[in-house]
Amino acid sequence: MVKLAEWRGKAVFRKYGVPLPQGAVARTADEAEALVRSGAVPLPCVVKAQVLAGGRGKGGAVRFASTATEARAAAEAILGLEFQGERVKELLLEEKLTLSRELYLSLTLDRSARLPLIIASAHGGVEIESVDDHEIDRQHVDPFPGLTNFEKRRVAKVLGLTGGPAKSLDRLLDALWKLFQGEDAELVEINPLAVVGDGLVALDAKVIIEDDAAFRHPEYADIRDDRTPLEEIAREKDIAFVQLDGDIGVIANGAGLTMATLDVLKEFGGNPGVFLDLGGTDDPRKVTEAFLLMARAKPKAVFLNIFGGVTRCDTVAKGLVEAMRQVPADERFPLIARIRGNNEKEGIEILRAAGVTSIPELKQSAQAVVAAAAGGSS
Amino acid sequence: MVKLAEWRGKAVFRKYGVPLPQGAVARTADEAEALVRSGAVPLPCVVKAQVLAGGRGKGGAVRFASTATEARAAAEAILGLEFQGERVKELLLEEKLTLSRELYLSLTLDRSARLPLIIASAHGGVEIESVDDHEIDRQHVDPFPGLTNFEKRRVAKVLGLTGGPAKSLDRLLDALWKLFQGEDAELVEINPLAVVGDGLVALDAKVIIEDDAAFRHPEYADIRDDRTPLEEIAREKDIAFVQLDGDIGVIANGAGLTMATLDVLKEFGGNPGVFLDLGGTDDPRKVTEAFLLMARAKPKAVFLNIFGGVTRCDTVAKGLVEAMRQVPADERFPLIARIRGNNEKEGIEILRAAGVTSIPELKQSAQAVVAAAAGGSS
Amino acid sequence: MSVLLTRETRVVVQGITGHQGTVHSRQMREFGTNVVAGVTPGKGGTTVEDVPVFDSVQLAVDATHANASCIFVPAPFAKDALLEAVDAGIRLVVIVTEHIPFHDMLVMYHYARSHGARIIGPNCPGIASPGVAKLGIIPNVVFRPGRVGVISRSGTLTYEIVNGIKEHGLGQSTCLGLGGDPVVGTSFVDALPLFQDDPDTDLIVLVGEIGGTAEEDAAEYIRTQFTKPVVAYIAGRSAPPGKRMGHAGAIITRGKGTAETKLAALRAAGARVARFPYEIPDLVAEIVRHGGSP
Amino acid sequence: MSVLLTRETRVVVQGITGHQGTVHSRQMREFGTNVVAGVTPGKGGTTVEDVPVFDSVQLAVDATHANASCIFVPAPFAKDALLEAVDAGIRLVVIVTEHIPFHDMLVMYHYARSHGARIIGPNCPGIASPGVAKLGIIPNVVFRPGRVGVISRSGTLTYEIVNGIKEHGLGQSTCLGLGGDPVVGTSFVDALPLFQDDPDTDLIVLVGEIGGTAEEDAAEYIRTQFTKPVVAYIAGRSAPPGKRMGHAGAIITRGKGTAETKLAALRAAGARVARFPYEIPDLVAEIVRHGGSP
Repeated sequence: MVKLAEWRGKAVFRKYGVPLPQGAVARTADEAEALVRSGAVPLPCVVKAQVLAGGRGKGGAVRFASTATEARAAAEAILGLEFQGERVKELLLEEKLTLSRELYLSLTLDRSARLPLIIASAHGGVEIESVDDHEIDRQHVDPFPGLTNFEKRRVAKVLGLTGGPAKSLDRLLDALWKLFQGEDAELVEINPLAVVGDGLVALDAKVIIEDDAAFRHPEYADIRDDRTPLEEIAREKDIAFVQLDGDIGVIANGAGLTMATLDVLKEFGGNPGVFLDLGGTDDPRKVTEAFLLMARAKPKAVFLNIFGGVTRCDTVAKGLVEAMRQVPADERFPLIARIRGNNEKEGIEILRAAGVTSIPELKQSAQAVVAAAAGGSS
Repeated sequence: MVKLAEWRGKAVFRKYGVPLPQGAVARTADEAEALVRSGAVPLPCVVKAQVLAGGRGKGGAVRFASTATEARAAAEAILGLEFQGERVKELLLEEKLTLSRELYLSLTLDRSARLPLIIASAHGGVEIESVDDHEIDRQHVDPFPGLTNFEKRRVAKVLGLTGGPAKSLDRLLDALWKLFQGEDAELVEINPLAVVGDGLVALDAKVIIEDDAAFRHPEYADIRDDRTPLEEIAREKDIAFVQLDGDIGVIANGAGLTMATLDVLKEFGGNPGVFLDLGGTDDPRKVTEAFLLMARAKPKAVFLNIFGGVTRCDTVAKGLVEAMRQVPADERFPLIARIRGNNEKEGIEILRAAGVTSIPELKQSAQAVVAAAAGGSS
Repeated sequence: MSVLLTRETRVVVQGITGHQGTVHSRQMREFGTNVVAGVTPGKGGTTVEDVPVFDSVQLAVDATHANASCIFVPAPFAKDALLEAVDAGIRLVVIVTEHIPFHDMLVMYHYARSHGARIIGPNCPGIASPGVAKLGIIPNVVFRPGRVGVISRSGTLTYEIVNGIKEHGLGQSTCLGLGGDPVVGTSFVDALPLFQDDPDTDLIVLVGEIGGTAEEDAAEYIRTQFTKPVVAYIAGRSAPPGKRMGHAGAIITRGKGTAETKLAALRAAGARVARFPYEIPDLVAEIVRHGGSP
Repeated sequence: MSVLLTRETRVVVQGITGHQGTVHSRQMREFGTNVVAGVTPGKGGTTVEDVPVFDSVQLAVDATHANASCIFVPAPFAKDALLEAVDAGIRLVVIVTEHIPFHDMLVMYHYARSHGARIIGPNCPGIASPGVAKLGIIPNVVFRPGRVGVISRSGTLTYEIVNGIKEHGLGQSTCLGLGGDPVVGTSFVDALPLFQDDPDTDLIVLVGEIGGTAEEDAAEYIRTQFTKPVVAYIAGRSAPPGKRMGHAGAIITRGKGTAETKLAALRAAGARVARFPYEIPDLVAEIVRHGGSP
């Protein structure tokens, strides 16, 4: 998924006609001050860190300014702060509006119902998880015929809107629905959605775009989210790769098998740190690449757990042996393999020839990996 | 329904990106010549009468010109011609393209299936009715999910298109589908659709817009079609009014009852000429207006056949009596009434007081009307 | 028994606060219909002649367990009204509203169909079963309980014909006015099986019009699957080709859907054909005299 | 009998001329599946290992009376392929293709549903009944005819588990791999009734994953309506919250859909819970030893 930073989300909002405060992006304190002096951002204004992590407000990364000098000071205070490992590099400066109410509104997918879902609450401006369930309205939208007027009337009622703000909501909901479909969004969230005078304004914007729709949206291709550098390389090579704190590397095929392997390793005291899902690949070159990527994560031991269905065990084995040749001696690590299924015998033979033993049982092989990571030999 | 003249249809085509010959509209021979001289219409060109009636080509209303002088001559020859009562007031001048094939393509409603229907034939440029049925492909399009790629591939195959023209068709079909829905069209027809070089060009355009969608399309409100002046007045007053050649006027309520009344009058040798359907109106003022409209059509006798359901008989009777007062003495006509149903007795009483007899049986009342039109007294 | 309606049918009237909605809600109740709620957005909490009005169909259904709807809202809002009714779980909707764009009706029809809901109409008189209930606007006075089923594409002509049956001393099981718009929720072919399965209907009167092919389709169904006697009448035998007669259903297009093709198909399917409306009661009475055999 | 497939199922493979399509068509046939046609637009008239290829599903259905489809076409074209299959009258479609945008799947799912068609997948192994037929990509070698039903959201893990059952000397009636995408055509709750009604299935193995609420929904169904014994396994018990594990189905969101909530619900519904994949065959064997009572 591609999570858009607030300013990017608001750029998408603007494209669909969602009403926004006047604002602009700054990357230095100089830029921030200049935006105010030039009038691009009216005063008083708010200066907001552009990070994907939550808790900006409490973390001092949202500040107010009444003068250009104050805006500069706010920018200086915020730039460089770190939130859950994410450093603040961009700021959004926006006019500070006088609002009468803060609402919550989002559009996402309800998997169980296989329908888009509008979530609305009159209690906005706080984490939606903290709002009482009976204060939150959930309403499905059918892709055919799309968002209807009766659904929009219901949202207006839930939010307690009439008159001008209700009319503004009507247009806003149409815009969000078009955005949700047109941008292949997984989530469109406005919190708070503010009542300002006789209309509505989106004070925040949270937009998540679905990865699988990337072929329709080259415009999001260059957006980095919270991936580590190695995860980023994996993504470019189309390898599912997740990096955490543990020391055991896991190469498996299929999300379910990868997770099951994790469960077993944990059970025997292991601490998995890198998960690499080969998926249904059949290409020895890709296996080699995946393995080299794993080497760069410097695991203490690696567990290769493959069940060959579409994937052929001998192909995977070939790729693995090739990779082992390429890994520098000082970066080598203990490797425990378990390969089963399609062309199992051929695969085991290839591994054996390269000095790697395949243990057929999941339990025993997992125990061997944990022992290896703890300092035993491979 | 609003039938658009070719040039108007093509203006709509242009809005949706349907490829067209370069052209422009002229209302005088001077204008026609100027369009060619200015280069707005490239040479050689075709000069076409803008009438809704068919048979333009055979009627000498489509001519070719290789020079501005020829274009002027063609315009002079065509302007003022009459087709089924419709005088040529507008000309469309267009570049004459070199085409390799003529195809037929239309999009309309299949009432039985309750689905839009694409009709396609490789045999274009002639009346589609004259094409063998097995040479015509019919394919439904479901509003959900809308026109699909596999449907477009089928049309391409039917039309025998590959390569550039197939790509052109792909975009063209998307455009027609959007037009069909976006303009509330009853019919979008291109005949011929020409293969010109590596693409397609719509040489003709037939677009019919649905009346009932007028509230969404104020842009078509001023377009007159083939209504008579009285029909036009009726339309403005929202009265269903049809004028033909006969001499008996019929005022009834509901299309079915109006038609049944016609059937009975014909059976007894009558020649109905003006049909006026009050619909479900309950408003004596509207009845009066309808009656005065009828008077202007100068019928030899009028048959008022009302079955009061939603409509109340006494209301209709009141409107009628008021209208009779307003009709000048020399425009009066014999009136035979048959009013049944809701508040029947009160209605009959009102009519009797005004000197009009209500005959309860349809057969007898129809016979009386025919006799009256033939010269008998009312 | 009867077709579609029962004495338990609980009706919500959408657009009840408008003139037509109010008048016909009253007449439906006078006919014995259980009108339990009305809906007009923004008028929730009020009443119309003691019928509670709600802001939405969902609220009306939640409060009154309404299971059928009759729609009177103006054409530009009719699509939304129908979608709202079906979304709220209503599975039988009569749409009286006229002049609904057919592009809207296409969406309405397919949405209803995919949710298992039936639409009667639009632009239709609705359905009435004397002694049971009525959904729509057919005048109460034309009815008398009996065993003749009536299916019609017309409006006023239906009243005329139903009234004729009554004046002949016969009565109706159910009268179903389908409407003559380009896209209708229920066609002859959809309606015939309901009457086939209704033990209270001995024979049916089918009232068609020129235009479209609904009558030809009906004839095919009657020929192959309908076992009860049919009396048929087609209005517009003498109508001029290509002229509008009040609504789009009455256009003759391309030599199809003429009175001749329709009458020939119905005759071939074994229907007795009335040439004029006033012949219908006699044909019906004759069938009844002969014990209802076709 | 078996679930969804019979020996008479006639399969069209959409995307048969691609690498995956060709390989798996061969394996389906080796499994005993009646693969009657392939479809690749523009390649009509050719053959793939003696299977005739057509330009459209309609042409394939007209010529071969295919009544089920297996889709291998790339994600950008999968929506069109599904719509084409359903439009041509196919009522069972397995979609192997991965990475289909869920907005496309919403359209596909609701279109199929409104036309009475069932989708398995997308991004799924498909369905296999040993001795009957196979639609999809589950390796042939893991099967052995028997009376254990398997329903799974996973891919490779399913093969592992089915293989484990075989190596334990037991066999499968039908294995159904649903796929773990955000929008699936058939969920646990949709699949369970099929196994409930299948006389050849004595018990089922349910393989779930963290993320979503499909397992909780399944537990509710099992508790109230499913009468056969259930062995359940949930993968991802130790997965870190909020990290993607290969596909969107494996995201833990907002404290819902955790392994704990799923396992608790399944236990409360009477299912035997395996903590690791290798425990499943033992639990199954134990139930079989005790005569299949839950």
